[in-house]
Amino acid sequence: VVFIFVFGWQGYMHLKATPAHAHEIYVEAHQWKWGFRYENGYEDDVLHVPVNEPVRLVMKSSDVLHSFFVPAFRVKQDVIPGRYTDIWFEATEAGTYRLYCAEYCGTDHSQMKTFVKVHEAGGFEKYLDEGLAKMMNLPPVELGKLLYEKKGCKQCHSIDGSSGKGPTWKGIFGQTHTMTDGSQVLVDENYIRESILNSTAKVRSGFNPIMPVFQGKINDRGVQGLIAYIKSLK
Amino acid sequence: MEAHPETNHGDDHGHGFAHVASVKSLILTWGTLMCLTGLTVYASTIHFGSNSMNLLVAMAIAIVKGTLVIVFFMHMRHEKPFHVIIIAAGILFAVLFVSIGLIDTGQYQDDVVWGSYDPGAQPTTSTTP
Amino acid sequence: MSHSAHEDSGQSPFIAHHYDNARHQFEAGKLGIWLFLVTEILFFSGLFVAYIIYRYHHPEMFEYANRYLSVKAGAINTCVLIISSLTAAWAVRAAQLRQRKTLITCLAITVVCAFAFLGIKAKEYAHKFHMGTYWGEDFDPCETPDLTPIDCAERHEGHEAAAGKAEATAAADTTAKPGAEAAAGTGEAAATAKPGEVKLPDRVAAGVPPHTSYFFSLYFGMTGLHGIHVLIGAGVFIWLLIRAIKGHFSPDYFGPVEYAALYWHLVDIIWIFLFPLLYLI
Amino acid sequence: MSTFAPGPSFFRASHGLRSWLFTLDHKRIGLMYLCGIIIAFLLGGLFALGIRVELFFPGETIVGPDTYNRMFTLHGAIMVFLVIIPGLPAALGNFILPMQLGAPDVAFPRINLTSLYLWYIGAALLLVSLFSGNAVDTGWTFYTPYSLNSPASVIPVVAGVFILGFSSIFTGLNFITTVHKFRHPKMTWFKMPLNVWALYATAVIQVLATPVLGITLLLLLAERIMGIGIFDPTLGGDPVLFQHFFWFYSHPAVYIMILPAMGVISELVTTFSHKPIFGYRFIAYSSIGLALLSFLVWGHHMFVSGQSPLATMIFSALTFTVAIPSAIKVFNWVATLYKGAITFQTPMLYTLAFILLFTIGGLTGITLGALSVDVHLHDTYYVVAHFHYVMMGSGLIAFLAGLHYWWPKITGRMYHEKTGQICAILVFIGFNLTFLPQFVLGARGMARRYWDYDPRFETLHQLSTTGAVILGFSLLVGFINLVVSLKRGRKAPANPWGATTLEWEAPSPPPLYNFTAPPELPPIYDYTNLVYDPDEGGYIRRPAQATDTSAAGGEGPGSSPAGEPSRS
Ligand code: HEA
Ligand code: HEA
Ligand code: HEC
Ligand code: CUA
Ligand SMILES: [Cu+2]
Repeated sequence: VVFIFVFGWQGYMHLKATPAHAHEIYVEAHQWKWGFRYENGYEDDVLHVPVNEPVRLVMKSSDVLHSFFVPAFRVKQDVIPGRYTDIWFEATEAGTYRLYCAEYCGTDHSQMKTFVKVHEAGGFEKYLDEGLAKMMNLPPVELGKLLYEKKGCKQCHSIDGSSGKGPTWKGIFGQTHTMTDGSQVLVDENYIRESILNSTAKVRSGFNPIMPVFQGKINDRGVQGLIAYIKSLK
Repeated sequence: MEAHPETNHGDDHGHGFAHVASVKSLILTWGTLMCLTGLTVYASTIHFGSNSMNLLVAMAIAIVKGTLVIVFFMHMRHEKPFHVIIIAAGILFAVLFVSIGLIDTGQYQDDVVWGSYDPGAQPTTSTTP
Repeated sequence: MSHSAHEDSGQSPFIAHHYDNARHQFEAGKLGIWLFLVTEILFFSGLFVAYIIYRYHHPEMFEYANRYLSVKAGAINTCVLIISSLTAAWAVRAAQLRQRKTLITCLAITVVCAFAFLGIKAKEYAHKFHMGTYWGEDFDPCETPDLTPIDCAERHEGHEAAAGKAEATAAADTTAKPGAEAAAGTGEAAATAKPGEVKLPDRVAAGVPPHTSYFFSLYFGMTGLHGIHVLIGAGVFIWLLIRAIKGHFSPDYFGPVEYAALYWHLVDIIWIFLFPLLYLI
Repeated sequence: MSTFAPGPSFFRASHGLRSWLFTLDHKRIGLMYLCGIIIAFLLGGLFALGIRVELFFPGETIVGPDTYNRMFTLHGAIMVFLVIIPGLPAALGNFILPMQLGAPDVAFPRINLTSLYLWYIGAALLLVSLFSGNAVDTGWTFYTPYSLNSPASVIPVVAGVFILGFSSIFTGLNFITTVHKFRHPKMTWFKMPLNVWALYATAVIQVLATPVLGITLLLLLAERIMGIGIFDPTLGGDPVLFQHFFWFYSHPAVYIMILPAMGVISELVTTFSHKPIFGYRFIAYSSIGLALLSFLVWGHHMFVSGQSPLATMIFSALTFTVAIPSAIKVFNWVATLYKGAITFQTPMLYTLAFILLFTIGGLTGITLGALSVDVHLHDTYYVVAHFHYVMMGSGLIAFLAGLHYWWPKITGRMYHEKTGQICAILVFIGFNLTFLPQFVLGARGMARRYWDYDPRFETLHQLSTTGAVILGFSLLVGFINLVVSLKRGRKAPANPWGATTLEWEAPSPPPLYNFTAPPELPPIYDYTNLVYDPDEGGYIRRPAQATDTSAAGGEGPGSSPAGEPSRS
């Protein structure tokens, strides 16, 4: 028994002792999506890491508990709102691995999964630089479309006119909507901006105030992109 | 007077099967408790060097008061040892609960973004959309 | 249960059939009540754990926030409880010695004290609510402990209602937001105050530490749970009082008085700890 | 041989609905628990089948993710709070404990009845959300902040569990007092049946741990209703603190489930080996040891929760210490079996299944206690398999063993032995088929509480579902067998198995108040004087020694006589 303990403990200490020169990746978990931001500022919903180099993940949740779990690497760490937790690992073989959420977090807990892409030597940096460049140079409508997919808007908002957890985006620009407090609001640039950054300020009647606050998570260019994208959905 | 071990504490004409507390001991206990209440209020107005010192003083007084109540009002002094063990066990487990909780939260407290936590806050500001 | 007497033994009629004798019943009950007290200790321990942990990590906030509470009210309540504890203990003695008058007096005083305690507590609560020192999210004080008025939602509400604005409620809603943000310590709190309003310093400017609401969560949690125990105790003592008047208790049968008194002492002890922890330091 | 209370059995002692609703008789109360618990178990099992069927194929098989989440939450909550925690102590324990002590009733019959009603109220609250169309979906652990954000009706469920907690506390309190104050005058601590020791240890945990569950849930309620912010991170609270609170209760709670099971098994092992128990004192002490150690290991559920490394390490080390008392028990049981004259009746088959399954469950628990292993296995099906091995495979199987063992005593009827045996074997097979594949699944990275899964896991899931169907079927037949025996079964003798504890000295079913005066105390776990009597269909005591004062009416020595017994 003592042996098992010591063995388990050593393995654990190894897990906790992060090497000094690890790449840092910032992880944000929310219902039910993973988001990763890299050192150069590029963001993606798939985790990209270099092979044979230690990677340190700094993780935070924006709503409930989640847990970062990659069975192939034998790593798991809960992600907690209001606090940073971290974990490190070093992938030893290039390839694509599955990444799950292991802490129950609501309806789509079982769908909260993505991949870890382990790049061959050199591929990682290249991918990041290219990704960033691409993102910076996208025209607004394209950028909006990208964010729609990557930031999780897609989970609640449709672009085909059907209502999900949130109202559809199709054709809303220019309409007038009734809010839960009875007031009428014209959907214009300002309203959309407010809805994105501080969604609960005005809640459309017939819907619950469940939309996350995106203040600080989407910058100005992003918001403009989204507005342009919503406008484009006729 | 019956010769039960619990009752041979000799005030009053004990009858039955439990210790009968004397009026004197009750009043004395009560008086002490009242004085200690005054003392702790007074103590909180003076500063003993540091706030934790004040905390310590107040807790020391509270513990003394609690003990007095247990020993005299609840006549723990004449209780069966087993009952004493039960209460001690209860307190022990409560302390255990506190201390391990404290050890743990103390360790990770640095990572906590304490307070009405703002979901927008990020370690570095977003540069990309 | 069995009210037909055990004539043969001349025992009190309240000895349940499955006990050998009065002593057996008393001791079983005593063991039971001690065990129950243990569960009570552990029950409260949860709150103490929360208190200790938050206090340990954020002492300054606690030191500040306790000044909101009235030491006088707390001290009076402490005395009230200690008096009632004395009478409870005395009641046990009286029951053991078949002093019926004393027993009834003691029980009556205990009940009165219990309600006095609750009355004072209710007044304190009412004051807190009035001041806006609620728990958690709703914490929104209108004054600092030194009575400096500060900006709070309630003022807005009053102000706007006076101005006859239509969206009074909506406005109150939005003004509550900056309050919440102040709690976040972002600093840019109630600067959104409506024009034409008397500018009061907001909470942060007035020096209320962030998350003072926490203290009040604990305050209401701990005193609330304690209050419920006092209320239950009061009920039990009323029941005892009625039975004492009916003359049910005797040196052979005073268990219920003893058990209730033990419970009551425990409630008292818990308050003895709560008082300094919340009011004094 | 002994002195029974005169008069008819406790079933017939009085009549009418009121005589049951307001009864203070521990046997009737135990029986009412038993009914409720078995119904709850079937309901929980039905949800389990729902879970398994849904997992037959990846993606949606019969229900969507929301319904799935509700099913496993209710399954977990029902099984834990309604079935396994009260199952052995409150239902069987209530019936058996006073009789094993030679007592007329528990110490506080009215509190006992209160516990029963609390159980029913708690159960009603727990289940009411089923009909509101908005059943809970938080998992049985109610982790914050999800339990605060979830749109489901968390409040009644948490309130229900809170009330169930009190039911459990009162039962514990009652049992401790009963053991202290109502033992047979000649029964010293080390002459108590091992089942009593186990129930006593359980009661200690119930009294010390359950209040913490109470306060935890109360705070959760306050949090949800009023937003006091202790556990809510958006208000500055600490969600990990909730986990500490929860597991401070819930780890000890798993020993509330297993200790009485171990007690039952200790009785059965010796009875069916017809051989004295090996290492009586070790088993007795290890029960108490487990009870105390159980308070020191709760953090092993939180290794990856963001708990500090220091606490993690301490908890891991302590977790291994609980293996020691468990190991002592297993070794002693096996030693008792060794060279015993074992008869393979239904209860014994369940007992053997228990020993095997508990060993597997316990050993996998140990692997989970090893830090680096748990990091990988935490919240996977490996854990699911572990706890089903110890809860279903050990706790519930022991409940079934006990139920079959005491059934003749409770009802006065023998069930069909062959059917019982076949069911026991099928349960064992079905169980292993259900949960063995889950160890593999977990090790391969199948996370728990997943409605959907990768196609590569499909075969193993299908095996597991098949097993569950076999298991469910054999359990159902097993219960039907018992129910049928009520009408069709042969009359049970006083001592059908040749057991030595006091309850078998009373007729089956026992009369109200069990014994008038304390019965004679047979030497415990001494089988030399028990012989099978074909006329009786059971065992009787051979009057071997001269000291064995003959039949009825022997006044219990020592204590004063009780009041008139049968008057109600
Ligand atoms: C009846 C209930 C029960 C019992 C008895 C146990 C018994 C044990 N459990 Fe289990 N456990 C649960 C119910 C139970 N557990 C539940 C419900 C969960 C999950 C909760 C949830 O998250 O939903 C859980 C989860 C759980 C975890 C957390 C896993 C995770 O979520 O990551 C761990 C980790 O340490 C653990 C460990 C143990 C250990 C060490 C024992 C020990 O007591 C076992 C001791 C027994 C033996 C060791 C076997 C007998 C001994 C021998 C044959 C001798 C030889 C062996 C040695 C010398 C080692 N359990
Ligand atoms: C005592 C505890 C106990 C018991 C006995 C069981 C019994 C079973 N459990 Fe349970 N289980 C838990 C406690 C228990 N479980 C807990 C605590 C969880 C965690 C929940 C959470 O994550 O929050 C869990 C989770 C859990 C999961 C994981 C869900 C997930 O993580 O996604 C699975 C999946 O296979 C499962 C399956 C089963 C099966 C097949 C049985 C079988 O053994 C059941 C067999 C019984 C029957 C099949 C009933 C027989 C009766 C009929 C068929 C007839 C019905 C008729 C009428 C009602 C008239 N359980
Ligand atoms: C968890 C679900 C959810 C997610 C994720 C989500 N929303 Fe919403 N959204 C809603 C709901 C519900 C409403 C309606 C209630 C309200 O106004 O707050 C809404 C309203 C809106 C509106 C106003 C629409 C109208 O017709 O009034 C806009 C614009 C909007 N969301 C943009 C976004 C953007 C951009 C994102 C992603 C970056 C996003 N939402 C992500 C749920 C969501
Ligand atoms: Cu996120 Cu589960
Ligand atoms: Cu555990």
